[in-house]
Amino acid sequence: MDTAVFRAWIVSAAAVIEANRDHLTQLDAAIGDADHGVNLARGFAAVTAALDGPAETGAPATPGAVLTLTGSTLISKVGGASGPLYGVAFRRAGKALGAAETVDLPLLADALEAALAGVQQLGAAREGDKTMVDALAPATRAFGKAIAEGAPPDGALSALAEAAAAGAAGTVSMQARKGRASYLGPRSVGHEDPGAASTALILAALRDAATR
Amino acid sequence: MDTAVFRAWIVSAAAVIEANRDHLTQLDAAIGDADHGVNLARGFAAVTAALDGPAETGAPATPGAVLTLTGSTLISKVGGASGPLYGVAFRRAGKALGAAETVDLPLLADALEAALAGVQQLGAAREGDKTMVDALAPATRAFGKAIAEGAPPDGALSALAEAAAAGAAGTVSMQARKGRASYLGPRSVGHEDPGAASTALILAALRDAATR
Amino acid sequence: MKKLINSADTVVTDALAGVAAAHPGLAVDVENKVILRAGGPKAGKVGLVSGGGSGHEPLHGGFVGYGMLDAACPGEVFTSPVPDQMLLATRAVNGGAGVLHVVKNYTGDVLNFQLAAELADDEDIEVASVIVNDDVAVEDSLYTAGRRGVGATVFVEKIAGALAEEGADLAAVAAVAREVNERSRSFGVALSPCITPAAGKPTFELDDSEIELGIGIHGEPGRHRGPMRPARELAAVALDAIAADIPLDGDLLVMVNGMGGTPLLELYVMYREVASYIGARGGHIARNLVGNYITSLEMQGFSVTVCGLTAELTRLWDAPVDTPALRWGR
Amino acid sequence: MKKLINSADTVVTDALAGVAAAHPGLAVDVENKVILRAGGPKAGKVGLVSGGGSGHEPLHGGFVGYGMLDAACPGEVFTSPVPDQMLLATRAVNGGAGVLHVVKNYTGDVLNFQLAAELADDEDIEVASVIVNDDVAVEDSLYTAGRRGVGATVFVEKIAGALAEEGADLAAVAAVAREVNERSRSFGVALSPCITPAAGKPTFELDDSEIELGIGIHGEPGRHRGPMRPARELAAVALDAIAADIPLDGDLLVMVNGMGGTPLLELYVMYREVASYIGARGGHIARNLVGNYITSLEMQGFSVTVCGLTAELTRLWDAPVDTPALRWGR
Ligand SMILES: Nc1ncnc2c1ncn2[C@@H]1O[C@H](COP(=O)(O)OP(=O)(O)O)[C@@H](O)[C@H]1O
Ligand SMILES: Nc1ncnc2c1ncn2[C@@H]1O[C@H](COP(=O)(O)OP(=O)(O)O)[C@@H](O)[C@H]1O
Ligand SMILES: [Mg+2]
Ligand SMILES: [Mg+2]
Ligand SMILES: [Mg+2]
Ligand SMILES: [Mg+2]
Repeated sequence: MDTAVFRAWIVSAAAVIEANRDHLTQLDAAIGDADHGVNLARGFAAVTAALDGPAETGAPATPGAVLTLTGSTLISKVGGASGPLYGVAFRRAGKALGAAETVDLPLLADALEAALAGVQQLGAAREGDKTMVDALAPATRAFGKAIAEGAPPDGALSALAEAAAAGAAGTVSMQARKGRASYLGPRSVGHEDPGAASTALILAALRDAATR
Repeated sequence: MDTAVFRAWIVSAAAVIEANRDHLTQLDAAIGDADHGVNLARGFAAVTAALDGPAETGAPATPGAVLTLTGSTLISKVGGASGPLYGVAFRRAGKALGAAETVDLPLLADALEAALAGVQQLGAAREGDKTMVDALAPATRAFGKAIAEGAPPDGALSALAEAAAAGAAGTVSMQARKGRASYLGPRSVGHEDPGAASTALILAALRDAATR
Repeated sequence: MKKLINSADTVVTDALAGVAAAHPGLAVDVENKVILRAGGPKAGKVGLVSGGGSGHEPLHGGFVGYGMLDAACPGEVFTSPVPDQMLLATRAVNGGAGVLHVVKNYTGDVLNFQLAAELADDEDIEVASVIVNDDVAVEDSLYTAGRRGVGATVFVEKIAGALAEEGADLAAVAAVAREVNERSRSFGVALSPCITPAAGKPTFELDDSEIELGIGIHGEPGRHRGPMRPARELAAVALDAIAADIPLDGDLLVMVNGMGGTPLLELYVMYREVASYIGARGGHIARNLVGNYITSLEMQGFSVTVCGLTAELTRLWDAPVDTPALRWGR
Repeated sequence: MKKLINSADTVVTDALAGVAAAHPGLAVDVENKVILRAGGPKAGKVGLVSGGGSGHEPLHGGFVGYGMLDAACPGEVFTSPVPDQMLLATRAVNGGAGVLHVVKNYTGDVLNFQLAAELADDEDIEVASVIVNDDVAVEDSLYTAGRRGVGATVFVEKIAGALAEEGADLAAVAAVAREVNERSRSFGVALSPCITPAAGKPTFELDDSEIELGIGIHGEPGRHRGPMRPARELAAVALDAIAADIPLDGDLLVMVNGMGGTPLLELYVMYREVASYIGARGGHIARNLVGNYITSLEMQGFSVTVCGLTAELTRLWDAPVDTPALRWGR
């Protein structure tokens, strides 16, 4: 997967977030403060603009640079809890890719591991706390497992996206222990976590971009 | 008509106002500030209490004293536009009755004239301005006319009450030039004036008390 | 109706008990419904008394204190107080230099203050009255109740209060109060009705695309109903109406007032539009207020009040004031 | 949704332009969304920076000025600001004595301020942070996001700001800020939801007999839904919850805060009930605030915040303050 694939991923992630802006915001209205879709849409709009790069430096030249720029831009534009968390996730993933011109499955797996580690280090959420971790962690595991079993790219990427979607769906029955939803205590049960939902959307966009 | 009749009038006027409290307030909500029924009910409740008189002086002993006490109490308890206006009306009527032990139709007519004069002097409203004057003025005229034509008490009092009711109904088509309703300009047309409505109720109570 | 009250009948006296508990600088006669400065009348100082229906807080009780009012008489919600309250207040604040009644132009307020002034006169207390009538939504006419008194009341009470604090006589204090009123105009817009505790129902119904233009401060509908519009256009509607009556040039005192249920965030958006409208017409906003100063319970909406300043009026506006709702300089 | 705005996207920057126009004592960077005191940093004075989502006005921008904050960073409505804003503010207020970040305990605010502090550290600016977490509706636990920061933020900013104004060092200012937070507890009740401009829909639905108990300041539902009750009972619900956490005896600083859409008349009714509850339990309200200080847009409801005072904290509370929303002593 080359730089073009990673650009395509981020661009279609931005499109998917924009398309689901109100849906994500309504999920957040139920157990949060009704801004998750708005926050991410604002951030990813800035990312797509930034991807064409500042006049001086030009567009990012490597997959790693694409993700690092994505992360930095999200930190600067999103705010809220998800801004720093997604920002750190993309920045850590970008760093993990280093200067590689093309990315193979194992390297992508390392990047996802690094992203997950960054989110958990910053946010201290564990699986079951009803956060984006509940989509990102199982997705990362499933991707690693598929690779270990010798799955082809599209198979591994489908496993990634499906595990993320299943993980997001699984947050419905959880009681939140982290983030705003935790203030609702038992009342947080029965609603899908908005950040887990957006993570599933972003990883589905990765599968589509990489298997196109 | 003796002191007992005038007491009975005021007591039943209080009851009728209380019964129509919400109706009068809703009329006021449409073209005013939704307090006329509440104001008058508060005032007349205080009047009925006051009618038993302060321990020292005892209950008012003459028809004039009943009306003067009614007026003073309304001024002290009602507030708004209708408090001073009804207060002055009853006080002027009471003064007009002087120390008379019993009141005949001509003397009652004088009292009503005095009440009307007091309202117009204080409020400067003329007929057609969409105020209580549009009930009180025609009622006073009809009463005087009936007496001049030699009508018996119940006939004259019915003429009084009917003219008041007709006058109140007539305010529906008027554009207010006085009071809060005047702020609505043309939008005040199509609603009955709350003060005219309460005047009609109070004069109907007079008829009932005097012809019982 | 959901309100933070114990009962509709006791809302005014319960709130007065709260004012008494919260503000040691005030002396509140809860039973007779009079709010006074603690420490009694100041000998030789003109006393300032205002009053009107409750539901407009902080007006008037929130403006009792050094440099502003000496007493406020709150009536029931949206109902003018009674002469007994006004007489009590007038007696209590009379320091021998006479008393100014600041009266908003509503029939009820005017008539009750008039009866109170007659009673005070019987007691040889010198009383002057100023009628505030700044609302341009209502045209002034001899044959009607005339323009309503709204936002300018805040300006009149602050500036006349400052002059009285300096020891000016009753004629001078009344004169400056009238000058401020004459130089001031207001216009109000409602996005929602309000509910009086006693009525328990909204004073009118508005759908999600409609607003009331030219409202007063008693939850009444306005002169017209119209479609909702952006802040910039609403500012222009209000200021066009004001500019038709007074010039918007020179030094101005401008208040963007919330009706009670509108967030401060939106009032600042409105202030921005008001300021750019006035700036574009060569006016200079020398002093301003942005916030809830004269309200209609929980009504959503705003009003704009503009007063043409003179050097003297600016000086009096800047003079120290120390009340629950307006405080600076001490 | 009817709001006094030009568009949902520009509401925060439009309001900031209004703040800039209204308050000459402030220097507002509208583009970067930072509110500063005019006149730059005071050499040798600890700088105080706070920030958070917009929609809570007057918090925080209304508390920037002498004796309180040096800078505020408003985010989008109910969304914490970004590190870039906080870094700009931190640089701008650094007078060489370091900068205190006053952070309400929400994951977003905490994480963004944490990233900003790291960036400031790269620039060798000494930064300390105090996390405000006074909301007793949320139980505190290592494994959760912990208690929310609500009303105590106003107390922390006023008292720490006063000590900083006196020239205390960063450690001392941070210590008093933490002391105030530890001594303070709050509880909030909503009678209605609110509507964020971006969402355009109410954050929850409540019927005419229901209320939300244990709410925060972001329009979120509370811990429980319950039936509407009289003011006296609502005061008891809030204060029972607070009393379970801190003693209500001795000298207290008490705020009865409106959520934005509740009339001042009702807040005084609530204050009366709060004062009598505390009085009956032997507490003494030495200082108080009644009004809208930390809001959720147009939400109707109230919160109560109680802080146990010491002589030193009372002295710092009484120290002169000159901000748009809190002013006394000058
Ligand atoms: N401590 C945390 N660790 C991981 N994810 C978190 C944490 N706190 C919140 N989140 C995620 O952030 C999402 C909310 O994001 P957003 O609504 O944009 O921010 P905010 O809650 O500040 O309004 C939640 O749905 C959750 O998935
Ligand atoms: N100038 C006036 N002359 C005569 N009656 C008046 C005048 N102004 C108002 N009213 C009467 O008072 C009524 C309103 O009374 P009320 O609602 O109790 O007082 P307010 O208008 O102060 O709320 C009106 O319906 C009208 O009949
Ligand atoms: Mg959110
Ligand atoms: Mg009325
Ligand atoms: Mg009234
Ligand atoms: Mg948020």
